[in-house]
Amino acid sequence: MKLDQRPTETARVLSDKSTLLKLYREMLLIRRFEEKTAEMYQMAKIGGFCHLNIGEEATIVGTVSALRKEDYVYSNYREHGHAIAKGVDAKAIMAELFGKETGTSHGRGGSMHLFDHDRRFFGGYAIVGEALPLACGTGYAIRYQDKPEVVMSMFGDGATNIGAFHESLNVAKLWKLPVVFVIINNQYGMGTAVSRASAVTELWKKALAYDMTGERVDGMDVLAVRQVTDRLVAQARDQHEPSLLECVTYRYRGHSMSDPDTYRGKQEVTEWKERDSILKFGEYLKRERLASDRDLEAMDVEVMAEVDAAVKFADESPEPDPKDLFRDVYADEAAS
Amino acid sequence: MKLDQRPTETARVLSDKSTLLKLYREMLLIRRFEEKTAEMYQMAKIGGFCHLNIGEEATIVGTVSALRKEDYVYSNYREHGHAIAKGVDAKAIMAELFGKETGTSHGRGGSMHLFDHDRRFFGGYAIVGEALPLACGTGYAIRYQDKPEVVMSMFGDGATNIGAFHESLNVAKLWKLPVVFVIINNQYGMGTAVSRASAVTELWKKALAYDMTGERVDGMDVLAVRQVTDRLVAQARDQHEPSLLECVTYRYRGHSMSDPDTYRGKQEVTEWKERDSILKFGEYLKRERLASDRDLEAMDVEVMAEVDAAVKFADESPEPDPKDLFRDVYADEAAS
Amino acid sequence: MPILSIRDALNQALREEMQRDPNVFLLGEDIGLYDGSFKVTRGLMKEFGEKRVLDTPIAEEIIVGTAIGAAMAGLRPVAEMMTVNFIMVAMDQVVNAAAHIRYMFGGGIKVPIVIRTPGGGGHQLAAQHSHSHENWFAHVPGLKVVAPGTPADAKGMLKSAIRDDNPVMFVENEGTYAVKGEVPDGEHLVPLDKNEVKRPGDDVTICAHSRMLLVALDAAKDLEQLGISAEVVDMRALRPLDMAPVIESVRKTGHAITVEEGWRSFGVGAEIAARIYEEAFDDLDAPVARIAGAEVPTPYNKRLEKLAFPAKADVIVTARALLGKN
Amino acid sequence: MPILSIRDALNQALREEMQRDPNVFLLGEDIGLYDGSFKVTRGLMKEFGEKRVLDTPIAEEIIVGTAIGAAMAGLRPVAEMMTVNFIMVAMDQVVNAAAHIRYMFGGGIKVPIVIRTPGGGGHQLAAQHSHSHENWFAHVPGLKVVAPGTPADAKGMLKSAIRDDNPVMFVENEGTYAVKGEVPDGEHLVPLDKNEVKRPGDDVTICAHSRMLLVALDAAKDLEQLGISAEVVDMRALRPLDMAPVIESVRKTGHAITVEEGWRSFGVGAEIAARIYEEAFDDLDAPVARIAGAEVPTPYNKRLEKLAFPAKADVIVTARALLGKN
Ligand SMILES: Cc1ncc(C[n+]2csc(CCOP(=O)(O)OP(=O)(O)O)c2C)c(N)n1
Ligand SMILES: Cc1ncc(C[n+]2csc(CCOP(=O)(O)OP(=O)(O)O)c2C)c(N)n1
Ligand SMILES: [Mg+2]
Ligand SMILES: [Mg+2]
Repeated sequence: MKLDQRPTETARVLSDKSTLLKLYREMLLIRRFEEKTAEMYQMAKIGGFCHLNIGEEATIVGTVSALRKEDYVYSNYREHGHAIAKGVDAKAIMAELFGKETGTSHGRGGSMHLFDHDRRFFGGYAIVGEALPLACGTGYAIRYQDKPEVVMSMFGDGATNIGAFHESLNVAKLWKLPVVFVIINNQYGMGTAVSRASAVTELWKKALAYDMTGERVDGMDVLAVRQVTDRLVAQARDQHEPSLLECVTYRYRGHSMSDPDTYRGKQEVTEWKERDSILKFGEYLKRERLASDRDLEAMDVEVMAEVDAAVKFADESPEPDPKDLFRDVYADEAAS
Repeated sequence: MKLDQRPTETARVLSDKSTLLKLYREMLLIRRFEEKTAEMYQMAKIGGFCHLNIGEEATIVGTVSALRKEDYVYSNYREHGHAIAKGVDAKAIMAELFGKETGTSHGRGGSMHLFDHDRRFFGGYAIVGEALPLACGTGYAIRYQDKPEVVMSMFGDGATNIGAFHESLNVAKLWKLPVVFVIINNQYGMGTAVSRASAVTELWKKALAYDMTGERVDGMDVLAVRQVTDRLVAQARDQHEPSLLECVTYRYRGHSMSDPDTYRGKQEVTEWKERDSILKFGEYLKRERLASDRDLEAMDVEVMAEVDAAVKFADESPEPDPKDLFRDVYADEAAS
Repeated sequence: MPILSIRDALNQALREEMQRDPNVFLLGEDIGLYDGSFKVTRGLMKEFGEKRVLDTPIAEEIIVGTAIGAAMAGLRPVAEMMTVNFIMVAMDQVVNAAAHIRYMFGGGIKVPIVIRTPGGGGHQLAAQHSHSHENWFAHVPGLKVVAPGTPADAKGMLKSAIRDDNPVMFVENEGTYAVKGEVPDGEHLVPLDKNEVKRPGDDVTICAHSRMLLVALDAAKDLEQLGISAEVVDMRALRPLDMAPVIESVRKTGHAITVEEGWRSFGVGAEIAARIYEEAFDDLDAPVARIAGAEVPTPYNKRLEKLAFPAKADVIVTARALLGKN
Repeated sequence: MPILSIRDALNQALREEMQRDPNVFLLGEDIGLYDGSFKVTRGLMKEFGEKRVLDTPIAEEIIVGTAIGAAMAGLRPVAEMMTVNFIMVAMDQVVNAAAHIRYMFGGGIKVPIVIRTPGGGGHQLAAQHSHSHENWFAHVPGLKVVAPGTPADAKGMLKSAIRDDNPVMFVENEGTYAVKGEVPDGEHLVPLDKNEVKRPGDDVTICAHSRMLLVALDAAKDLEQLGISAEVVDMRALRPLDMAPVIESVRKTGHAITVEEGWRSFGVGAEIAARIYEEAFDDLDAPVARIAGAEVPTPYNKRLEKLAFPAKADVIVTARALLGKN
C-alpha cells in the first residue's frame, strides 16, 4: 500500500498542532523519566538490570503513538518509554522500578517486566526474541475474534539474529496476522555492533525472506517514523498484512546502567547526540511557529514535575507484603 | 560468481562418459537400496521410523557427487541415500538399519542416525534443523585450520521454517563459512505442503535475508543439479562464500513407512513419477549414445546384487552384545 | 460404560471441550489435514475448520509462543508438541514465558494453555525420539504437570486441563495410545492435583505414572500369585505433587517402590522417595527402591532398547527383594 | 599461594589452556570486544585474536551448535552462555545433540566441548534471569556436570573440563565471581568426578555446591559456636555424582542436610537424599533435610527475593532442628 492512498490520518497528525505538541511532550517525558531513573538507580532506589531509552524517543513515540488504545504492544527489557508511550501511568512505572506493591507488576517484575492489562501494554520480556511469538499469538486471537486491532512487537537489532524472529515473521505473513514488527536499531546489541552480528546491516531486508513489507526509517525523526508507522498499522488493521519496520536510532547511554561503554568511540556518540530527536523536533516546532522557546520550557517544567511526582509516589508506596511471596504463582491460589 | 567463469570441472563432468555412468549407477543404487529397505521394513527386519529417498535420487547424487572425499556432509533422518552418495558402504548402512553391531553406528542409531567418520558423513539427525548449526561449526573449524574443505548441509523444505535455519545462515555469511546449504524441497513436511508452512514458496529466496547466494534448480535433473552445485562448492571452497541451494523434487512414498499418505492427490504423485530422474537420465544416456538399454540393465543387475549382498551381510551380522549397553555414553568408559 | 482407547478418549475430550467453549482451539504440526502424528486429533479439522484446528510450520517456539499470546488475549489454546523430544527447542517459551508470565507481571494476566505431548520409548526410535522429561517440567513453579495412564483419566484430566487457568503440561505416552478401558460419557472431570490408589494392597506401595502405571498394575497381578499384595498409586498429578495417598499407603505397607520410564538420576523417583522419607521416615522398613530407565541415550537395537526401559519383571524382582522374598 | 577471585581464576584457566593447546577456542556473546558480560574472558581477545575468541550474534542455538560442529572436526571449543537462563533456547543442542551424538553414532565420534554458564539469583534480576538448572543437566546421560564453589576448584575444574573428551556443563554462579581464595599457579587440575569434604565435622553432614557451598561453610562456622560440628561436603561433581564422601560422612554423623539455590521439587537435593537413603539408610537418625529455593519465579522486589533464596540462617535453624537443639 502506498502512502498517498491513505493521506488523511497521517496528514492530519503531521499538521495538527496539538498532536504535534503531544508527541513532543511524550518524547520529553520519556527523556526526563529515564534521566531520573538513572539518578534513582545510582541512589540504589532501583536494583537489578536497568536499560534506558535515552536517544530512542523519536522511534518510540513515532511508532507507539500510531496505535489505538485497544491495540497491543509487546516489548523487551528496554521498555520504560514504550510503556509511557502506550499510556501507562509514569507513577506506576516508577513504583515498579522501586519494587513497590503499587507498581505495574506489584514489584514482582521490576525494570524488565512492566505490564498493564488495561493499556494493553502486554509486557517487557528479558529473553531476547521471546516476545515475538507471543505477539503472533495475540495477532491470531485478534483474527480469531474478528476484531479491528493491531499488535506492535518491539525489539532490538540484536534480536533479529535469533531463531524466534524468523519463526515469527514467517507465520505472521503466512497466517496474515495484524502485527507490526518494529526493529529499534540502536546500532548495538550490548557491545556488539550490527555489522559484527548480522549478515545484512540493512535490517529491513530480512523482510524479503517472508515476502513481507519491509521499511527503513530515520528513527531520530519522529514525524518520519509516525508517517511510515501510520501506513503499516493501517495495512495491518485493514488488510491483515504484517510488516517489518527498521527504525535507525541510537542509545546514548551504555547497554544497561552497569555497562562501562568502552566498545564505541566518543566521537560516534557525540555525532548522534548532535542529531538528538527532541532537539531537532523542538527546532521544527519553533520554525513552524507551533511553539516558542518559552512554551517548550514550560512543558519541560511540567514534565519534570510529573516525573518528580512519580518518584514521590514510588517512594511513599508500600513494599509487597512478605507473606505474599507465593501469590500469583498460579491463577488459583490453592495450587501455590 | 557466474558459471562460465569455472567451466572446466563442470564441463568435464557433464561430458565424461564414465562420470555420467557413475552418476547413473549411484542414483540406481539409492533407488534399489531404498526399495529393498521398504521390503525389509515390511518384514520387520528394520524397526523404528524409516524415511525413504525414492524420488529424490537426482538431487542427492547431483549435490553430493560434487564433493571431495575430505568434504563433510551433515544430513537429517532421511539420509540413507545421502550416505550412499558420500561413499558409505551399503553393507554397513543396511546393517545399521538391521540394528547390527557391524552397522555404521553399531546398531545404536538405526535409520535416522547413520554416521561414517572416515567418509566424513557426519550423521543423520532426527530433530528438524538441528544439524545446521553443527555444519556451521565444522565450517568454522575448516577456516580455523585453514583447510580447503567444504561442508554440505542437507535438509528439507519444512526445516527452512525453524529458528536454527535462520541462525545458521546468518553466521555462515557473517563468518564466511564454506558451507553449502541444500534444501531438498520435496513439496511436503510430513503432510504439510510448502505453501501451508512457508510464507515464501520459492525457498531459495530465504537467502535474500542474509545477502547470500541463493539458487533454485530442477531437482529431478541430475546434471542441472550437479552443474549448479559444482559452482557453489567452488565458491565455498575458494572464496568461503556460503550459499543456499533449493532443489525442487518429490518423494514418491509417504513421509515414513507408517504414513498413510492421504494428504495429496494420486494424480500429483503420478505426474512427478512421469518425470522420474532415473528414467529421464537413462533416456539421456541412450540418446547421447553413452549407454545402451543392455548396459543399463546390466548395471541394474549389478546394483541389485550389491543390495542383496548388503542384506545378506546385515542378516548374518551379530547383534550388539547386551553387556555393551553403556558403551560410548562417555568417551572415557570409566564415566559410564 | 463405553470402552475407548486413550487415543480416542483424548480425541473425545478435545471435541467436547471445543463444542463447549468457542475459545478453545488446537494448534500444532500436522494435527489437522494429517489428523495428527499419532491421530489424537483425528477428524477435528473437518469438524471445526482450519481456524480452530491450526496446522503450523515446524517451529516449536512459534507453537508454544502463539498459544501463550493467544491465551493472553482471551483464548484457550491446546498446543500439541508432536513428541516431548521436540519441546527442547521451545523450552524457553515453556519455562521462561508460559510458567513465569503471571508471576512476573504481578498477577496481571493469566496463561490458560495446555501443551499436550507424548514422551516415552520402546519403538526403536533411538536417542532423539524416546525420552521422557516430566521431571523437568514438574520442577518449574507456575506449571501444572499431569501424566495420566488410563483412558478415563486421559479424558477427565484433559478436560480439566483445558478449563484450568494455568499453563498445564499434559504428558502422554506413545506406548499407551492404543490402551483401552472404560471411559464415562460426557462431563467427566478428573482433578489435576489428586493422585489415586489404582489397586489396593498391603505389603508394598508401588508409585508409577503414565505407561509405567500399566506396568506396575500388571506386575501387581503377578505379585499376588507370588504371595505379595502390592498397592499401586497412580502418580498422575506430578505438579502439584499429591503425596497424600502415597504416605497413607506407606504407613500401611512400610515399603515403597517408584517406577518411571525416564532416567533415574535427578528423576521423578528421587522426589517421590525424598518426600516419603520426609513424611513417613519411621514407617519405612527399608529404603525406597527406585526403578527407572537405564542412563543411556536410548539405543536403536531392539534388544538393547529393551534393556533400557523398566519392565514388569523389574518390578517383580524389586518387590520380592525389598520384602526379602527372593 | 596467589589469592584470586573466581572470576580471575576462571580467566587464568582459560588463558593457560589456550596457551597450551591451539585447538582450544572460545565463543559466545560479547566475550571478546566487550570482555564478557561478567568479565570472565577479560583481555583474551586482545591476547589471542578474533579467531580464537569469537563474538557471536545473540543466537544460542548457534553458539552451542557451532561448538559441537567444531569439536566434531577436531577443535576444543569453550562456549559461554551469558547466563543459564538463556540456554533454554538452546536446550535441544545441549541435550539431543551434544549429550547424545557420541552414543547414537555408536562411539564413532567424540564431542569435547565445555559450556560455561552462570546461574543463580540474588541481584534483583527477577523471573527470567535468576534461576538454576543444574539438576536438569545432571539428569542427562552423556553430559558431565560440575559446579565448583571456590577459586581453586574453579580453575582446576575448568582446566580439567577443557581437557575432557566429553561435553561438560560448567556451572558458575553470578554471586560468586568476586569471591576470593588461594589458587595454585600453573598446572592445577581438579578431577570432574570427585566430591570433597571442605570442612570436617562430626554431628551433621551438609551437602552443597556452588554459591550454597559458601553459605554452608559460613553456617558451619556459626554452628561451631552453637556447639554443633558440621561436616561440609562440596557437591561440585554433579554428574557423575560422587556420593562416596557423603556416605562416609553420614555413616559418622547420622544426619544430613542438602542445600541448593534452585527450586526444591525435583531438584538436586532430592537425588542426593534418595542416594543417602539407598546407601546409608541404617546410619541415618533422622530424615535428610532439604534446603532449597522457594518455589516461585524469582521476584524482583529485594525483600521478597531474599525470602526466595536459602541463607545462612536457614542452614543454622535446620541443623539445630535436625539435631534436636532448638
Ligand atoms: C536469549 C538471550 N540471550 C542473551 C541475552 C542477554 N542480552 C540481554 S540484552 C542483549 C542485547 C540485545 O540487543 P538488542 O536486541 O539490539 O537490543 P538493545 O539492548 O540494543 O535495545 C543481550 C545479549 C538475553 N537476554 N537473552
Ligand atoms: C524440531 C522437530 N519438530 C518436529 C519433528 C517431527 N518431524 C520429523 S520429520 C518432519 C517433517 C520434516 O519435513 P522436511 O523438512 O520437509 O523434510 P522431509 O521429511 O520432507 O525430507 C517432522 C515434522 C522433528 N523431528 N523435529
Ligand atoms: Mg540494539
Ligand atoms: Mg519435505
